[in-house]
Amino acid sequence: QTPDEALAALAEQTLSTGPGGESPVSASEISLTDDELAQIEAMGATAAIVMHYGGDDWSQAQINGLETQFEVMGIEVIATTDAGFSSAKQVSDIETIMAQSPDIIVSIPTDPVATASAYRQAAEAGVELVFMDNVPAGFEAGTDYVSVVSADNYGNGVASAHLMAKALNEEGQIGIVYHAADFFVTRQRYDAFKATIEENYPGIEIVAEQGIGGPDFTGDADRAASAMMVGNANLDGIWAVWDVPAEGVIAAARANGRDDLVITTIDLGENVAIDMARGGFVKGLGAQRPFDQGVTEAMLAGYGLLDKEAPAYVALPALPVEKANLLDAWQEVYSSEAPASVRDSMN
Amino acid sequence: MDAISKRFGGVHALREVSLSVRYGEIHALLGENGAGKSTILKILRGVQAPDSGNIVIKGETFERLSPQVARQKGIGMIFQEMSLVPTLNVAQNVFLASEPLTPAGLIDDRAMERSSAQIFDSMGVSVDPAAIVADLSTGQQQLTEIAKALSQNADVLVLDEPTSALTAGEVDILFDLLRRLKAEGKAIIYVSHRMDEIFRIADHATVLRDGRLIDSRPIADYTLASLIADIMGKETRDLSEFATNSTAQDEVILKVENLSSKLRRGGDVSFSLRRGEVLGIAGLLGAGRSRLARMLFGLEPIASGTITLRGQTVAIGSARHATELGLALVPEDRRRQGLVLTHSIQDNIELPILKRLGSTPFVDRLKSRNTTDDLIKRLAIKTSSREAAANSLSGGNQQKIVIGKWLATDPDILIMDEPTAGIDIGSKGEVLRLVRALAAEGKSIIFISSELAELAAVSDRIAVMSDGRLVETIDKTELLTGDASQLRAEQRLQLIVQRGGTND
Amino acid sequence: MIDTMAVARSETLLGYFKRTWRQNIIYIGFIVVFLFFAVTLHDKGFLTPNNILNIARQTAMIAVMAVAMTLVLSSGEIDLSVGAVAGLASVTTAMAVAWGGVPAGIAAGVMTGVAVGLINGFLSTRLMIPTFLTTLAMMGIAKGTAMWISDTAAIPVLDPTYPAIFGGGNIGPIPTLLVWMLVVGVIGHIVLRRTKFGRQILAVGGNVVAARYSGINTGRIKLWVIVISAVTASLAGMLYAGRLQTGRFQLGEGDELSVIAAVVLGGTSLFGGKGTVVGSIIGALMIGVINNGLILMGLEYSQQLIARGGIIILAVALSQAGTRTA
Amino acid sequence: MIDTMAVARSETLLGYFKRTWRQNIIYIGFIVVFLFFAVTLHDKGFLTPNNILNIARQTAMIAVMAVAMTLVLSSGEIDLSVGAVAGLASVTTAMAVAWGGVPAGIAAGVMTGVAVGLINGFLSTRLMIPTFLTTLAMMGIAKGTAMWISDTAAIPVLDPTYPAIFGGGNIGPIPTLLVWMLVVGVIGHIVLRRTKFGRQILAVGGNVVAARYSGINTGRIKLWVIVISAVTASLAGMLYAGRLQTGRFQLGEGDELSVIAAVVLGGTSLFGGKGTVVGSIIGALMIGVINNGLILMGLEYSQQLIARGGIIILAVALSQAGTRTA
Ligand SMILES: Nc1ncnc2c1ncn2[C@@H]1O[C@H](COP(=O)(O)OP(=O)(O)OP(=O)(O)O)[C@@H](O)[C@H]1O
Ligand SMILES: Nc1ncnc2c1ncn2[C@@H]1O[C@H](COP(=O)(O)OP(=O)(O)OP(=O)(O)O)[C@@H](O)[C@H]1O
Ligand SMILES: [Mg+2]
Ligand SMILES: [Mg+2]
Repeated sequence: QTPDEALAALAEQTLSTGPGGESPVSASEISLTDDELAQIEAMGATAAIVMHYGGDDWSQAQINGLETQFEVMGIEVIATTDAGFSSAKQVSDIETIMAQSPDIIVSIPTDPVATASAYRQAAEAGVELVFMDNVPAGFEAGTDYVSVVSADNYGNGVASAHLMAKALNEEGQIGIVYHAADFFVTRQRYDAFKATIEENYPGIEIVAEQGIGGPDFTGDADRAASAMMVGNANLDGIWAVWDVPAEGVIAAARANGRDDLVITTIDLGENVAIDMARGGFVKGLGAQRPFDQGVTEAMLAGYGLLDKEAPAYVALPALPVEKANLLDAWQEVYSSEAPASVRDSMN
Repeated sequence: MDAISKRFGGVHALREVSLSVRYGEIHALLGENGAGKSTILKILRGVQAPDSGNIVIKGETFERLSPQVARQKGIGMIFQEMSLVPTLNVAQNVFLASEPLTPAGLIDDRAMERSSAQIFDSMGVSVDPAAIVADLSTGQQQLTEIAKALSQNADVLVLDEPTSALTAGEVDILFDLLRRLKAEGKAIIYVSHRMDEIFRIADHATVLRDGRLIDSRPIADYTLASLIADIMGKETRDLSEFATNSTAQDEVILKVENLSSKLRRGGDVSFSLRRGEVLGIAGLLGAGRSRLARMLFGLEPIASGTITLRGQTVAIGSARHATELGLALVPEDRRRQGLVLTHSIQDNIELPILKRLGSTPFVDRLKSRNTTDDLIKRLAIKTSSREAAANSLSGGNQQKIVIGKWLATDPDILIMDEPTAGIDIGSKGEVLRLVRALAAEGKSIIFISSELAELAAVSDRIAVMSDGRLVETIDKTELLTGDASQLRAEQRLQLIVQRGGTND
Repeated sequence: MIDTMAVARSETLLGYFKRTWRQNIIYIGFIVVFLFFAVTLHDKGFLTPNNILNIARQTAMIAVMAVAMTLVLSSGEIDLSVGAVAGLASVTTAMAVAWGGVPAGIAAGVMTGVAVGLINGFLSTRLMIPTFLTTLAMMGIAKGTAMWISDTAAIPVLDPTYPAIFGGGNIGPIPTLLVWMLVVGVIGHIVLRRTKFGRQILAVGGNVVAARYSGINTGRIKLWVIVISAVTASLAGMLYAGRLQTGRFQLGEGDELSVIAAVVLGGTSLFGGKGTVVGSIIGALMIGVINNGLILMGLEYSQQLIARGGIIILAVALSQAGTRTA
Repeated sequence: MIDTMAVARSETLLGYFKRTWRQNIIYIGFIVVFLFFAVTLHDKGFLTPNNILNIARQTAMIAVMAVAMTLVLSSGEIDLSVGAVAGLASVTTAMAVAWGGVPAGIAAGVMTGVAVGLINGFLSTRLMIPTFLTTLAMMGIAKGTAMWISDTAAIPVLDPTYPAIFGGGNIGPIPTLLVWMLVVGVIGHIVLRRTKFGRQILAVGGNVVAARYSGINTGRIKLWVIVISAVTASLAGMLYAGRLQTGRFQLGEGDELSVIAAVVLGGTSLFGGKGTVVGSIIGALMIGVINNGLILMGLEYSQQLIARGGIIILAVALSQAGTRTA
């Protein structure tokens, strides 16, 4: 199986499975009729968005999707919070929001164990819960929460591995810059990337791995990647766990004069898109579809309000992006045209 | 300065005080502790603003001055509470805010050090211009202050107790300088509690009491007695009354043999102190007197020698240990070593006696309050309340807190390092009387002072130190009697000190 | 004599009011902020008992650490490791609870604090390394250790007794966290105001030379203060573990700044010699109220950040203005 | 007379060695750490010119901010907002470059610094709010503003001239970042050591009352120092924008601690009155060397944190031990 074939196959399926082992339902199967929409609008419901972290394009697109769809459904967003990766802050945020008794909370748990009791409180107060990517420990779909919508992080990890293999002609030495914390989505990507390379590409050797802790993920990745290039003179590629660290890897490659370095990552951020468009270091990435994910979550919240039977686990397939499909992919991910900065860089 | 008033909260520091000083005159400003001397001088220097009144300099009238304007108008000042920057070196302090520049506009540190060395040279003292001020002794800091004021070449030079940490030798040098400046036509305002200095140097005296102007007359109109009467508002006896008999008992409580400091080698101190005895210690600046005090109190490591206390050899490792052994030290630098300036009088006084304020972990505030009130009364500390912060008190009153705080520990051996610095003539008598009373109770006192008159007055014996060594011990009786020459005891003492011992 | 004593008395009273007014400034700021939110958010549940208790719960850990930090700053030192130590203690406690039950958990948490405190204290008072550097280094060491022993994973606390004592439950209608905060606050207040130890802390912070000359063992006082801070940070970590039923290295991350901010806001000097525990707790509550109110207002995160900064400055400026006219 | 002068001189020389030895302590620590890595990592490319330049590049922003922070701490103040201001400046610069090219970008970056500095300075010197609080509040405000105007997105810098000047390119074999670091360092050193302004900063920080008594306008000095710090932070933000060809609110996040750590490590007192720019830069480089070396060693992130803390303590302890025997 060549990388291209593998990527083609990937588009057809979702690799992640739900928290209870549920097989995924495609997001395209989620919809609301006009009648149902009118019903929801009449409820005058309120919603809160409780994020784990708000500082990247992914979160913003997600929030955008949610807000857009909630608007359509006549639901008012009364609060948006950002926990900055801190589970304690997220618990406080949920508690605070409960003072306003929202009807809906859409959230991504920073930590499935630590935040469980706070979500439990909300669930018991009758709030419709919709989760992104991950579910608090001990939660039952249907009874405790409506549904969880996953961006197929595992699938994106796989995609970025195949893209790396493709750019390297299935041969070479690579390094990995991962997130040094037990955080569900980043861990999934890392596991998927590593497993895919190890299983499918014997010609590719992982010679260096380095975790980064933040909060300055760009700087951390920069330092890590620089050291990798110094320590491994024959390094051909580096994988970064998301686009913000990837920017640090780009800076390091540039500074070290390694114009031939291949970078793959996950998430279609503007900066990595520009680099890809210019034919720079970033040869490929696995894109999530945060906007669509947000829209889907909002609709599932509507299911909850209507007590409509909802699938326990909904997934959006991974989207492998290369320079060739960059502009289309952008449209698909953000449902808007790629910005001029990206288009103009396509030379 | 015309009808100046100033209040601090409920305290009237100055009430309509006027002061006029002519060029070519040395004008003494006198008054008891807290009379308002420093306050009016700070107003003149522009660092405090008067509540009302005017300041007239060379015919120009100001409602208030800023430090910058005052400086432009030629007013230079030595502050009572040292106004040096401890982290900078001596030369940098001397030329602070008037640094010489190189042609490139950068500070010329070398030139500064050279000029400072010249100034110290002309003063005839040795202070290292490159030394960090925090590492200097109190006396050297005072010399630095003087050099700083001189370097400004001011038309009006204000000196607020410039000699409180200086010995007779430096005072003589300073007076020579002041006379020269006077001859050059400068105006000098001079504050001191040492009466002999006033009569030696001043042309005119102005006396304040309780923030009010009492009198202003040429010095020739005063006698010592009338001047003291003006200052204190009552008759006070001078120091001669202390020609009392020794109360020393036979028992030796403290014996020191061949003591030398680790921080400055080459010292050698031996003496013994008896119960009920007052041992005075004299010496030139830097003779090692304060060092000795610190060694005895466990604050400076000992290189060699033994300390025998009540017949037992002890190694005093810390001030805490020393306190437990029944020692107390009134340190020479009240602001750095004596007080937590931002804390109240009561808080400062209770610090060394916390152990005695109840046997529980809690402070017995009532007991502490009573102790404080007692001491405020006993030492006539002028303050609005025991809750007042130490730094809101006048310099002399701060010094009294330091004395009080150590009296409260009721020690067997009280070491006093320049205890009367900045204390007015009346209170000084009180302190000396207190020392004698303690001695009569059977306490022993080591009394370090640069003012030989009081040293001669209060001590039973006087040890003279030079260069870290105790070179000679003189009995007071020997000093007062014997010799047919008419030299007063004090002058004889000075000769001995100056020579570094050898009372031939 | 009687006359001057009478004057002294009456001035004392006046002086007393002035001093307390100045010290109480943060309370005024707190009340203003609270009233502001009470009025603007009265229809958004700000004043519901539940929300008020939430604020207390959310603030408890910061407040507890702020009490010890008041002692630390009063003594002229600083402790940057509190947040990381809380995280480490949450991990050690959670692991020990899993291994040997609640008593083991408590022991592990407290021991963590003692160990960290002794190391910090030894380095600062014996080797004379400034506490800023020792505790900064300790911040990394504690976080690294917590990540290492937990493999960066969350350690669940399954024993239900533990959260009942530490941070999860209620005592009657009152959250345990609030009880912890009050107990620690009262003890801290008494220690600083009433005990000999407290007096010595303030003296050491006000003028370390004078304190030494007064026979105070300044090194020992500082050592104790540093140990107390670490143990209190561990307690905060144990409360985190109880509240979230989890031990994790990230718990408490970045708290050091919030804690110091609460203390400074409360009127304690960064330069030592002056401290008020009650002010620190009010400072912590004020930050908690602001965070809570801004979320309830429905502001975006970026706007919350801006508004929080603005409100803090306004509250302090207002109070300062008060001082100057007084 | 000649005799005493000779004594004074000879003491000066001895004193000089003692003083410089004490001040130069960080250099010894730095050399020890460097040698340690050079030996243990000689086969991992630690000493390759490329790696050395990498360290310099990675340290440049911290070092630049550390120069200004040296002035701030020397004056007895603190600036916690530098990291957030760098982030804000990276955003404003990037936006302005996109709008009006490089000159507009430079203007926007510098203006950001001036504006922030004036606000910080006004609040601290006029309203007498402690800089700890003003700059902490400003940290939130700057970060919030950066998030707000950029909509939390990264703003790409597409104009190639910009990165060539700020942080991207090389001048000959030397990275521009290194040049910036050296230029700022030399200016900072001269300002602090050789200008009247620098002397006044030290005086204000050493004893503010004495400085005022000497006729120094202490408020103005502090205002200037605070403005310089903000402008330098903005410069660091502009360098970030050049190096990463992006403006983003997160750039510089958390840098305040690294910057202050570098400065304190370099020997500047947190309590004012004493400061050394060269030490601060060495301090920054030392942190950079440690970070780099530990990664090259192949340690895990958690182990790196522990080792970094340990090495910093060791380096300082070693140096302190030196002082005491000296
Ligand atoms: N900053 C201040 N706050 C409150 N009270 C003050 C302050 N400065 C001075 N005072 C008070 O003003 C009065 C006059 O003080 P001042 O320092 O002028 O006395 P002084 O004559 O110089 O005394 P001394 O001989 O002891 O130096 C004192 O009662 C003192 O307590
Ligand atoms: N606790 C201490 N430990 C070490 N050095 C000290 C200590 N206290 C003061 N010094 C320094 O020791 C030096 C000697 O000063 P000091 O005035 O005590 O000298 P001295 O020789 O005793 O002078 P004098 O006889 O005039 O009192 C000064 O530079 C002072 O700063
Ligand atoms: Mg005075
Ligand atoms: Mg002395």
